[in-house]
Amino acid sequence: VVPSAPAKSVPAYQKNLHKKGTLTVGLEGTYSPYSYRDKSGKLTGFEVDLSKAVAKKLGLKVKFTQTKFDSLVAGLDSRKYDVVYNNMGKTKERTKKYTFAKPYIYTKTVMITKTGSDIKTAADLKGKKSAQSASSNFGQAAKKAGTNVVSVPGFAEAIDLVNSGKADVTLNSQDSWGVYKKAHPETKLKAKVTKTLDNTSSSPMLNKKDKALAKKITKAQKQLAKDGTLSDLSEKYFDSDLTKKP
Amino acid sequence: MFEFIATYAPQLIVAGIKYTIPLSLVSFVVAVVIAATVAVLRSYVPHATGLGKLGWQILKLILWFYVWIFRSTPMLVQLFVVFYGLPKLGISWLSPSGWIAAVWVLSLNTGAYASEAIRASISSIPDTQREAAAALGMTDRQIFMRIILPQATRISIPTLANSFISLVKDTSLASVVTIVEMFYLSQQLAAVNFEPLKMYLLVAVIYALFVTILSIPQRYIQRWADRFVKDQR
Amino acid sequence: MFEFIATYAPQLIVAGIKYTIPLSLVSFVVAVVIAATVAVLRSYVPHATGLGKLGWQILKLILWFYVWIFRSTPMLVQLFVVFYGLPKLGISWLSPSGWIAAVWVLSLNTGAYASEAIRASISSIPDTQREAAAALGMTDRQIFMRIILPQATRISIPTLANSFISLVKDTSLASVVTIVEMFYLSQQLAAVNFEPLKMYLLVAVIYALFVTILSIPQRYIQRWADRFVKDQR
Amino acid sequence: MLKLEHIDKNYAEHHALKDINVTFNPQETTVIVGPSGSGKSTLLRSLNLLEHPDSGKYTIDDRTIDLSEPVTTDTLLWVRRKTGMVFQQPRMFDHLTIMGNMIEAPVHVLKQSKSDATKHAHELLSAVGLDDMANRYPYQLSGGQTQRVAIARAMAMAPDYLLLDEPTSALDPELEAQVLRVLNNLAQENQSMIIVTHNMDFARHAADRMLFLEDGEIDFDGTPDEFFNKPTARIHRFLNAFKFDQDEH
Amino acid sequence: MLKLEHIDKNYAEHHALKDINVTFNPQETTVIVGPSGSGKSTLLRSLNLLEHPDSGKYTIDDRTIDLSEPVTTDTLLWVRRKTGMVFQQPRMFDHLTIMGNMIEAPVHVLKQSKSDATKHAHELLSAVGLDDMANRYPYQLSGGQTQRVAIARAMAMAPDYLLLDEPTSALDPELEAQVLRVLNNLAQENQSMIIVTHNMDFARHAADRMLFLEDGEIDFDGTPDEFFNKPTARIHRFLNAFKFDQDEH
Ligand SMILES: Nc1ncnc2c1ncn2[C@@H]1O[C@H](COP(=O)(O)OP(=O)(O)OP(=O)(O)O)[C@@H](O)[C@H]1O
Ligand SMILES: Nc1ncnc2c1ncn2[C@@H]1O[C@H](COP(=O)(O)OP(=O)(O)OP(=O)(O)O)[C@@H](O)[C@H]1O
Ligand SMILES: [Mg+2]
Ligand SMILES: [Mg+2]
Repeated sequence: VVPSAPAKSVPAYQKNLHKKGTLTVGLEGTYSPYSYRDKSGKLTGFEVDLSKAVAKKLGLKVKFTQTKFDSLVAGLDSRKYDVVYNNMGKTKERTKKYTFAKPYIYTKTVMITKTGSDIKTAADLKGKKSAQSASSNFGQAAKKAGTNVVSVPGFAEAIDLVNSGKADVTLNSQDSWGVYKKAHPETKLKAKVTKTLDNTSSSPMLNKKDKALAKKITKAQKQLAKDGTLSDLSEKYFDSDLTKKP
Repeated sequence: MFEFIATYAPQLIVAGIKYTIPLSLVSFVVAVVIAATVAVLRSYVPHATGLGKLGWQILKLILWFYVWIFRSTPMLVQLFVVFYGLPKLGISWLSPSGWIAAVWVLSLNTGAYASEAIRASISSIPDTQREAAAALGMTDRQIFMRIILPQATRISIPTLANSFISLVKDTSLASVVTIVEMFYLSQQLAAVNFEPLKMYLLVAVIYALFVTILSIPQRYIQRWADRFVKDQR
Repeated sequence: MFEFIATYAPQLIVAGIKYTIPLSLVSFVVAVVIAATVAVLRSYVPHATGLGKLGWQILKLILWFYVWIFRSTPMLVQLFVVFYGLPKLGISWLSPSGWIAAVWVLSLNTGAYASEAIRASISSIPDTQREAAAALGMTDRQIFMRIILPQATRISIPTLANSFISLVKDTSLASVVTIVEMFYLSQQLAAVNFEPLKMYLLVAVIYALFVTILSIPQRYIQRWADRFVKDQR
Repeated sequence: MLKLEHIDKNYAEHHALKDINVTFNPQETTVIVGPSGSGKSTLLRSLNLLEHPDSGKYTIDDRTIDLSEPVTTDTLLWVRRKTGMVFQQPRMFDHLTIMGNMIEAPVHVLKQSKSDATKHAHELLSAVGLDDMANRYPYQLSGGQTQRVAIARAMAMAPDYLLLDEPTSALDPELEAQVLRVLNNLAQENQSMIIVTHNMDFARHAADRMLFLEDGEIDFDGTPDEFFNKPTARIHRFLNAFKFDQDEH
Repeated sequence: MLKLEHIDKNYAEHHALKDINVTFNPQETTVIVGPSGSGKSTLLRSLNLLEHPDSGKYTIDDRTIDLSEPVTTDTLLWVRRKTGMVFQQPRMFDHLTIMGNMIEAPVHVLKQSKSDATKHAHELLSAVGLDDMANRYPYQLSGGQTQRVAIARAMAMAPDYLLLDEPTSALDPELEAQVLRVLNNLAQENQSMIIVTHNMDFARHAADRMLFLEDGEIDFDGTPDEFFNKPTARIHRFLNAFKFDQDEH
């Protein structure tokens, strides 16, 4: 049970909520295993469960709003949702415009190629064709590494292009690869962890003004880390604990 | 294959019935009303002087601007501005929900295109029809509503059907205003099963189904509208 | 604000000139050719018997199917199928590059819609014109090409302009076949600077600019096409 | 009374009416004749303000309209209510049945009840011999049938002045006589009519007064008796073109 | 020779032609008269195969077409080349100038050179008094001017059989005489013509042979002399409708 606020006066961090008494969470729902739909069409995933747990700690109901990446960003500004749990990496530019709570997951980047590809290290990426989507950090990373970026809507399409030889490589997170590999054990693709690209972390992203709420969320996540919920969720969705800072 | 369809088709169809179809139908009705009004007003050659004339000129300028802005910018941006932009400027009554924002934008956008199609059909009615009605003392309004429009309707049915069909598919943009309609749902599902091609094919079949069913009335309306035209053997 | 524009507008405009404009223009030309051909063939009431009649029936069925399939499914899916799907079935000559796949799909899709618009304009030409030409011994082909189409063209200009404007914006879908055209570029940029609203507004302004410039010929073509019509005061 | 003063009308390529001055009296049937292209239709259309002359004055009853200025909508509607027009080329509303064509304006302009209008329409259609075609669409009529409906439709509006542009050109002699009878009955009820025709038999039987138009100018304005029995040389030639012409052969 | 045997034509609402049997001889001018709605236009349109009769046989020269079967495109084009048509309501190609209207078919059907066709068109337009209007668009012509262009346009094709549906209905007596002269000149060159008219003067001067159509049937088929001077009771009434009618008053 939560040490909830007195019935009458609403605590400061709840004042700006999109919907009273509810934590409205924005996410894409297209990023397995972070947030996605299971076969029955139910919204699920690591970030879904995590935000549910966070809301519970805050004494709030939870509501999910699903929309596209650009909308997630714009929607925070116009307060269509209170927090975005969507694999958002904290960068210098972004912190200027948004508030980030503490990271909840740390992942490694992998280079996915056909078996027998001559891409062994990040240095080999130069001049190669990589399939990436705009809304990911990996697109930027791939560009920095000197690849010719072929744009695709999502990870699935990127895989498709590598498979068909229309692209040489795609960069993505190790865990996304894990999910794919699990679903397609017979795949002829392989992945190589690459150190030279930044390791990435994901944090809840909030409206610039919601510092108080961000702090509360950080605190809630800490509690969840302490009581083991966070690790359990990670094990459930990734088969490994990615919630500890490496 | 069969399992794939059995798993996903029902969810997609439900999303279609919940969002795609009502969004299309509501927006289309609003769009046609807007389009007909705009087309008639823009086709109208007013017979006014002085202040009345100025008023007409301003109205026509506004209508021109409306058609121009909605046709020349991407609908995605229009949705974005109405849903995320206007509230920032304090105008949030226009988009209290994604649903309403979507209806607004879909109607206004489709209305802008359809108004040009209706305008074309109006211009296809020979001027002799207008003159015959004018000679009988009918007001400009009556001439338009009772003589020109009914005949122009016949001509504009195929192009309005175009607008409607486009609209059905444009509803997929509603995902940017937080509506998980059929198409976005298919993308979400594809992200997990890594079968975007199959998924898209499935959703395309469902769209085709919807479009085909919703287009059935067209042939009857067309047949009715052609009643006064000699059979084209 | 000024800095924002100075930073991003040039890149976007370059992308627009490199992809959006050539894609639109090329696809539109192909689409109009397809649309006119399909519209004429579908409007035509053949005067054939026996095998010739059967041939016509099959041709008409194929044309109907073409229009149906391209209108009733989302263009995104069409692009997907041509670019990702067909190669899997071993048909890769259709889409050796994203560019060519995009031109194919944009043309065929726009052509399907435009054919219906042209068909409507053909049906607006009174049958008396056809009869007058037939009585002079003109072949069906001559009647269509020399009498009906020139008059129908006048009527179809506004709706073809609609098609063209839609097409300009539909080129944004080319991003799914790996073309980083203007709109996708703006999304990529927004993914970094986290200013999607501003970014979209900027790209909308550039679209509006393109569309407006590219639509200038329309008014001259329309004036020319109206030469044989009594002035609408 | 319809009075035109100093009426001028220029088309881009043609000076169609040249300083026309003429008064049409009420309760009189004026017949206008003249060569093809002389401006007869343009004159009739100007009376209905379907054509706006470039300059001149137009007086209807006691209201004068200065045509060098734009005409207000009210004036326009008033003029159109006063004058009814039958066009040279019949213009049915293609989307309405014959009955629909007949009652459209009576119901929506004169605000007659639909049943009254329908009743009256049946009478008029009977008068021109077409009552059994009330439910057809215009495309289902022959040339002469269409023309008769056009006449009946204009009469249904009971305008003060009925303007008829070659109302019997598509009619055989029997029907022409029948239509003439209908019109003459109207004339006896003091209906004012202005009729353009090129059928001299018809003109002779219908006219209280004759106008001869040539090249945009009024060349003759007088009684039918004068016109037919004491014609000027020009009019004599016009009337007897057939005879002269065939004689030459 | 054009020969119709047992021709029947039903519209949805009307039996327009009833078992028509008639032969039109070459080098003869046949004039068809009859009441409005009797089927004159339908008959003429059938000769040009613009209307497809439900049954019967149609012989042109030595080729016989069975009308109860579909007609092939070749036959259709051949019939249309043999027969030229002037419609009751003039049908200009609105998008072409008068000259464009004149040379369209000669150039594209007869494959004449453009300059030959233009030269010939100027001659024909002069014959109907319209040479100065060659560059106008149809909407800029008066009713009578349009009708004359339609006649000239049909003549430009020099068909074996010229079918004219009320070719002078919009023309004043002078022009009517002029057109008659032009047509009679053609007749002297052994042009075959079939003319529908309701102008009895015109008929008398043009006809080698008269047909009277009533209610879809041919009631009279004979010489003009018989028709006008020894008419049956019915035809007498038809011809003198005007006189009778006015006498009654
Ligand atoms: N829109 C126009 N542009 C140019 N000239 C025109 C236009 N309309 C009519 N005219 C010309 O004006 C003149 C008068 O036309 P109008 O129709 O009044 O003649 P009309 O006396 O009724 O002849 P008709 O007996 O042949 O019907 C004609 O010479 C015609 O060519
Ligand atoms: N599409 C149609 N549907 C039904 N009836 C028609 C149709 N077309 C013509 N008719 C009828 O067929 C009959 C013959 O028409 P047609 O045009 O041949 O007459 P017409 O002798 O030329 O008359 P007019 O002298 O009035 O031109 C008319 O009674 C007409 O109402
Ligand atoms: Mg006239
Ligand atoms: Mg007729």
